[in-house]
Amino acid sequence: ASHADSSVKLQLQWVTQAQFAGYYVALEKGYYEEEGLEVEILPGGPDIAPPQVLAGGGADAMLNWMPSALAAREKGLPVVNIAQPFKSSGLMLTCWKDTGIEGPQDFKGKTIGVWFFGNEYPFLSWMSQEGISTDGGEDGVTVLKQGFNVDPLIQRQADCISTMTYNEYGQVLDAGVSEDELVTFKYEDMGVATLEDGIYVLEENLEDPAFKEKMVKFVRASMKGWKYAEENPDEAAGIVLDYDETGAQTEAHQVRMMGEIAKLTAGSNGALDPADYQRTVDTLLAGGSDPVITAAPEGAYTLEITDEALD
Amino acid sequence: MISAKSLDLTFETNDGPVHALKGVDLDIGKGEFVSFIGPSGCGKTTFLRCIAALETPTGGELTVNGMTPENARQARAYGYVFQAAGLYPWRTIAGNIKLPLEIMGFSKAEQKKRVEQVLELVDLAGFGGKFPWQLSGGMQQRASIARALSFDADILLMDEPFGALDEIVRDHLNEELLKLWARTGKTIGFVTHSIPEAVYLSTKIVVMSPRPGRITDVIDSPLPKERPLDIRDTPEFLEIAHRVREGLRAGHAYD
Amino acid sequence: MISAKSLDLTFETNDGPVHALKGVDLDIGKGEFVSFIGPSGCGKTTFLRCIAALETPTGGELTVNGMTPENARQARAYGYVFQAAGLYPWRTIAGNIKLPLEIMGFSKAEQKKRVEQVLELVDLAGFGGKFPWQLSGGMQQRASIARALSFDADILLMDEPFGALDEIVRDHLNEELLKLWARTGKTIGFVTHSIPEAVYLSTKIVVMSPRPGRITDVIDSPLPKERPLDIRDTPEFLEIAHRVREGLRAGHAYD
Amino acid sequence: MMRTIFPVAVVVAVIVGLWYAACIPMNIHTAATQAERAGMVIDPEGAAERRDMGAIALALRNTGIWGDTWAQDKPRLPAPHQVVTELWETTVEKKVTSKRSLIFHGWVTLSATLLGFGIGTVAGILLAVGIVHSRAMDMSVMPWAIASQTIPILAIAPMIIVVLNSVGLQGLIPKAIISAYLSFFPVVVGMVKGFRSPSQMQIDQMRTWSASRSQTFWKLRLPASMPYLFASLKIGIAASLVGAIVGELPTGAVRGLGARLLTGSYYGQTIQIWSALFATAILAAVLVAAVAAMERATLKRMGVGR
Amino acid sequence: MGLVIAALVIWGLAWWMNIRIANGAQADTKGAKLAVPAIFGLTLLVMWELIVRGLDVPMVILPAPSLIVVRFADSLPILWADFVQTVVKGALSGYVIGCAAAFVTAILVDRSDFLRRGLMPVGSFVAALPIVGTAPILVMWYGFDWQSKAAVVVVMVFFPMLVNITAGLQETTQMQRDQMKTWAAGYWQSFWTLRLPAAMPFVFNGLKISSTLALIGAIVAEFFGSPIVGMGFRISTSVGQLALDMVWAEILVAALAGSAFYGVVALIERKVTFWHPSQRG
Ligand SMILES: Nc1ncnc2c1ncn2[C@@H]1O[C@H](COP(=O)(O)OP(=O)(O)OP(=O)(O)O)[C@@H](O)[C@H]1O
Ligand SMILES: Nc1ncnc2c1ncn2[C@@H]1O[C@H](COP(=O)(O)OP(=O)(O)OP(=O)(O)O)[C@@H](O)[C@H]1O
Ligand SMILES: [Mg+2]
Ligand SMILES: [Mg+2]
Repeated sequence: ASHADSSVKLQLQWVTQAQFAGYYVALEKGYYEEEGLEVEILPGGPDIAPPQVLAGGGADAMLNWMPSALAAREKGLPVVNIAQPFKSSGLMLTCWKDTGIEGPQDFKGKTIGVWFFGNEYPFLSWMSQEGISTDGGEDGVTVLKQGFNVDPLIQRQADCISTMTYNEYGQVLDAGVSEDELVTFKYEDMGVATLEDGIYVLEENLEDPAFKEKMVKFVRASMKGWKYAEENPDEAAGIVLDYDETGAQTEAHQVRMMGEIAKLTAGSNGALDPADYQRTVDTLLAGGSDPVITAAPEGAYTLEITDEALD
Repeated sequence: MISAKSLDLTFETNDGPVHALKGVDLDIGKGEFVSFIGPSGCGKTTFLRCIAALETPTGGELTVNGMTPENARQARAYGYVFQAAGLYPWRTIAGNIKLPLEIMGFSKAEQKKRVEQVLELVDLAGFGGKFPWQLSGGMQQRASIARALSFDADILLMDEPFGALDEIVRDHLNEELLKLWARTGKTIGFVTHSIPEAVYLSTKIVVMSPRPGRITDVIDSPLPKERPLDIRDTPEFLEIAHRVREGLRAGHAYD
Repeated sequence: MISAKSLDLTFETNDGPVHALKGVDLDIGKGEFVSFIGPSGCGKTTFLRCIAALETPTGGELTVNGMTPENARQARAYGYVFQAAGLYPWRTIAGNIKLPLEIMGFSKAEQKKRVEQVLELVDLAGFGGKFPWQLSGGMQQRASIARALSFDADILLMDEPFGALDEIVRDHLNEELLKLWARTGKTIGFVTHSIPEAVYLSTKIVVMSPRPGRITDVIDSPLPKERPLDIRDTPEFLEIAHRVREGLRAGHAYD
Repeated sequence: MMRTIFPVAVVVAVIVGLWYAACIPMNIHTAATQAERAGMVIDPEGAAERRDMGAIALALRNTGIWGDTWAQDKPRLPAPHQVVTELWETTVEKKVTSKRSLIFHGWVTLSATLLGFGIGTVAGILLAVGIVHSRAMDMSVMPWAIASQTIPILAIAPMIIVVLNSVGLQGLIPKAIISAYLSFFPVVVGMVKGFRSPSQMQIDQMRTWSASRSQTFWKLRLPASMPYLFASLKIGIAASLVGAIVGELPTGAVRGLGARLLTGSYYGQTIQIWSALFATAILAAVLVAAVAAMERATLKRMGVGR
Repeated sequence: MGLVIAALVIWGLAWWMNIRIANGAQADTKGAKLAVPAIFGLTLLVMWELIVRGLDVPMVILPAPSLIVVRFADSLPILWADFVQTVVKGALSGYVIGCAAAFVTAILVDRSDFLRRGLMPVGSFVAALPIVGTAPILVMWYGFDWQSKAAVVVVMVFFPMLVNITAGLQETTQMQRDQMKTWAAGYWQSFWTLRLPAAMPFVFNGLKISSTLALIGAIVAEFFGSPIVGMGFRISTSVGQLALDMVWAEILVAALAGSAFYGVVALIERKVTFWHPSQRG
């Protein structure tokens, strides 16, 4: 494909929500236009594997969690991280307090909901670090493939479920559960956090200077959007709401989400911190019997784009 | 045995009422062989169905064996043979004949005995294990007659039982039917379209005409009980046939 | 007109070969009315289908109008009337009669003219706009004959055309058919199961017998061309009928 | 007409009654928690206490909050009037251009359905023509057409989308193709039956007139297949609708009834899910009724309808 | 490009071969009836392989059949476990329950004309509810394990079965019912000896349709929550892991299981409705 034109298609990894506020703000506020770009944002969903879309040429850039992106790299799809707007991880396990769970070792014999679709990697490596099997039984945890809402916890089909600080956790509270009934384990605190929501492109495309140029502009404008969103969460939530074509989102929900998201993007100027990268890779390599990646990847990120963009 | 007095039957249809039977008077005595003949739609089938309590007359009186037709049906007073053999393809011939016996609660041994008996009677011994579709049309029709005979009711009602068969097979079955009638002494009501068939078989021929369905002629046959097939070439036979044909033509509006 | 010499036709089936026709010799002259009669399965239909080039004989010779049957079919030498009327329910009577004309590429005007002509011929003038299901069985069969006549072939082949009709309607159509034959002088091949029908209509009666299908008797009828319905009660008629029946019975293995 | 309306009304009334009754145990736990927060006395006290309690027992001990179970914000089972209200608000009260209007989403789904239905029907008919006229096709295609229908469409839909995406097809077309995939099969099966429905006699009749293959097709096989065509179109259009909805999920779930269902389920918006569900069923009923009306009109014009 | 052209050539050759066989003297033998579709299917596979290789389609978009077969052979234990979870536990149990429920309902509907007129239109409306909407609800109600999958299958097969059984029970002719009347048979007598056997062709039609529906329903329901075993689970997570060869291996299992399921039902149909003209051939 020719990259000489000015169009950029961005594949999100989930439906339109405040998690992606920065990009929608940049679009709405004309930051992309200022850079001379025509950006199209493609919402995702549970059935969409962004790397697949990228491989098929349906998008120029994608958002992805790093474990998933590294796994794709090992599968022979060379994707490269060019920017990392999210500094910290919003992933956590939320458990009922009355199950008696106080620490990770108490997970044994319990049922835990996990998302999969790439989100399972940090969980699996955490469990293997704790030495807990994931095949069920007395000494292991029983893993459920959780749907994309919080019903399993509310219905007590699971003792713990995966939640994002900015989304599902709020839904649990919305369902009438009070915070003191719950115990939460943030991956960030457990030392098994992996990088979320980075911007990735295909390695071969980066060989084209025109494409690189375009990405520089794209990252610059996107980060501008993110910073604006951090400072004006209510307005950002409103913009997201306007772009949600399903009309399914509610304002209260998006405002709260934006507030939580701002905490995650806060520490980042868009450039990937190699230390964070290393921690992610280490976590994944510790993955035990079902490793996400078998060897430390080479060239899975580049700082060139952000260096140029942030000058 | 069977007695109808000014019987009426009107079907209510979308296009208005259809007078299928109007003022039908008829008495059928025990052991008679009565044929009904008439153009299509004249109410032959309807009349037979009234006797069998498959239709309810809208007027007049009808008794079968001195009871109402409904009671006669419950008392299993008659066997009914439909135009098509109507055997169940998923049962063997023997299974088909056994069916009414099962329903009526005969013992297993009795069922077996009777099936053999009637198979013999209709010349189908040895075919009990076959399925209906493995038999020719004539054989199927005989099996269907055997089924109606199996529970040995006094009355046998037959609605164009040989309509679908070729002439030779038909001749043959007519002969057989006469023999059977002579042997069992049953009362038979028989619907047909064929003049020679009606004349050949019956002690009484009822000629009907349509719109509304009514009886135009009742002919008592002077033919002897013993009837070889050749009887159809005799002048007496031809005379009755002629009378029937005239009666038919009188009541017939083409198409 | 039609000439068969030691014609053979064997169907290969799963249960082995079926000899539908074996050594059939027959000559049909121009303007003859030939009936084929015989028990079920004796090959009447098969023989008619051979003439119509719907089956291919496996032996012997067959010419139609001096050509091979296939060529005769291409030359549209005959009209064929099947047992059931087989009219298309989605076409009016006129549309049905027009169908072969459309296929044969007649002009619109010519189509219209011929449809009117043949409707007249079979006494259905005025019914062209009706749909088949709005007509009685007898009228449908007449329409089907009209369709076979519409393109005015020299030969008319009819396979039990009146099999499904009641006797009175049948008598009536027989009379009509004779008139039509007299008027048009066509050569007619006619399959039937009914002895009176065969005798009443034909100048030549071909009696066949089955397994293998062959001709057992060919009877030239001495009856005059002019035939009122009453002719069926005359001794000559009965004599021929008797001969046909004997011929049939000889070749008939029950069922 | 009355003969159907009354029984249907009775059955619907019974179902609605059962539905309301079912809402009580289904939603009682959350209703109790909310009522307690609002200051009511609930027996037993405390959400943790009630957690392991049977829903029916809880409902019987707190008859006072039954009303609340029918007015939840995100109920496990929404009450009928909630669904109806939502349907009303999102169809009648919203502008059709609004993205909160079900009519807007219904139209998006409908357009993919109709296009897919068109493609599927044409493909199905062509395939059936081939099968009827070529023995080789008859023998080779049919078993595989059956096998193709045992593949779960939801599994391959994303792949179809990606593959088409990589050759530059986006938006309506991929959805329509998935929808066509589901609708072609009933059409093939029905039309093969239909094209073969003329009796041997009718075909022989055509031969006696030396009709060509195409004449036989146009004048006999095609008109004879009409009743079969419409029977399979009715199945096909319902299948198309399902296909269009399935196709919406992996296209980013942006618009359409399928997207509505999916996003509703992410956020536990049960009322929204149920109203989208009913909207789909209503749409299906309307589409089938439309085909049935077409059928009646066509058959009447052909003189077959009485 | 060469490989693509080779694919087209092979297509042409295979087609020519099939036409030869299908119109040849042996066309009606068992061998030909197997060979023709087999050649057709093989050709499709070979073309797929050649085109994928010829056009260099990335594995993460469409893997070549050879890769799928290798993955299939390597993953037999996993595939077997998934098969048991989804097909045996989910699909089969739901199928049995759904068909049984439809049968009982059909008898109720048959006995009461009021119920028929009331229930059938409502039922057809309910049947139009799309599975992608009902599955999440049922998973929410019945939990993550196979029970909820079975529930989805029950919902999917119930109505097609009901329609077919009811239609089948109407299948007797007026004459056959009259005949029963002349013998003064009761409801159940004529049900067991006449109406049920006569309904069998319809019942099997429903069973065949439902067999594919059951499988699809069980797989799709797993997309909305499941334990970490099952064909739907494996498909959806493998897509996330870009293990497309695994996805296709599962699809292969689904197609094999579906065809086998269908085949078994068709075989039983042959045995039970041996008397029906369509089975006598
Ligand atoms: N169930 C019905 N509803 C309305 N009309 C009916 C019904 N059954 C019969 N008829 C009408 O009643 C009349 C007599 O019918 P019936 O079947 O008794 O005639 P038939 O003499 O047996 O004729 P066929 O020789 O054709 O059998 C006909 O006009 C027929 O249309
Ligand atoms: N296509 C076929 N394949 C195999 N056998 C056939 C075929 N057509 C006819 N036959 C057999 O050929 C024999 C003659 O059949 P044909 O139809 O000519 O009899 P028919 O005299 O017309 O009988 P009917 O009076 O019953 O119409 C029969 O035994 C029949 O079973
Ligand atoms: Mg009658
Ligand atoms: Mg014949």
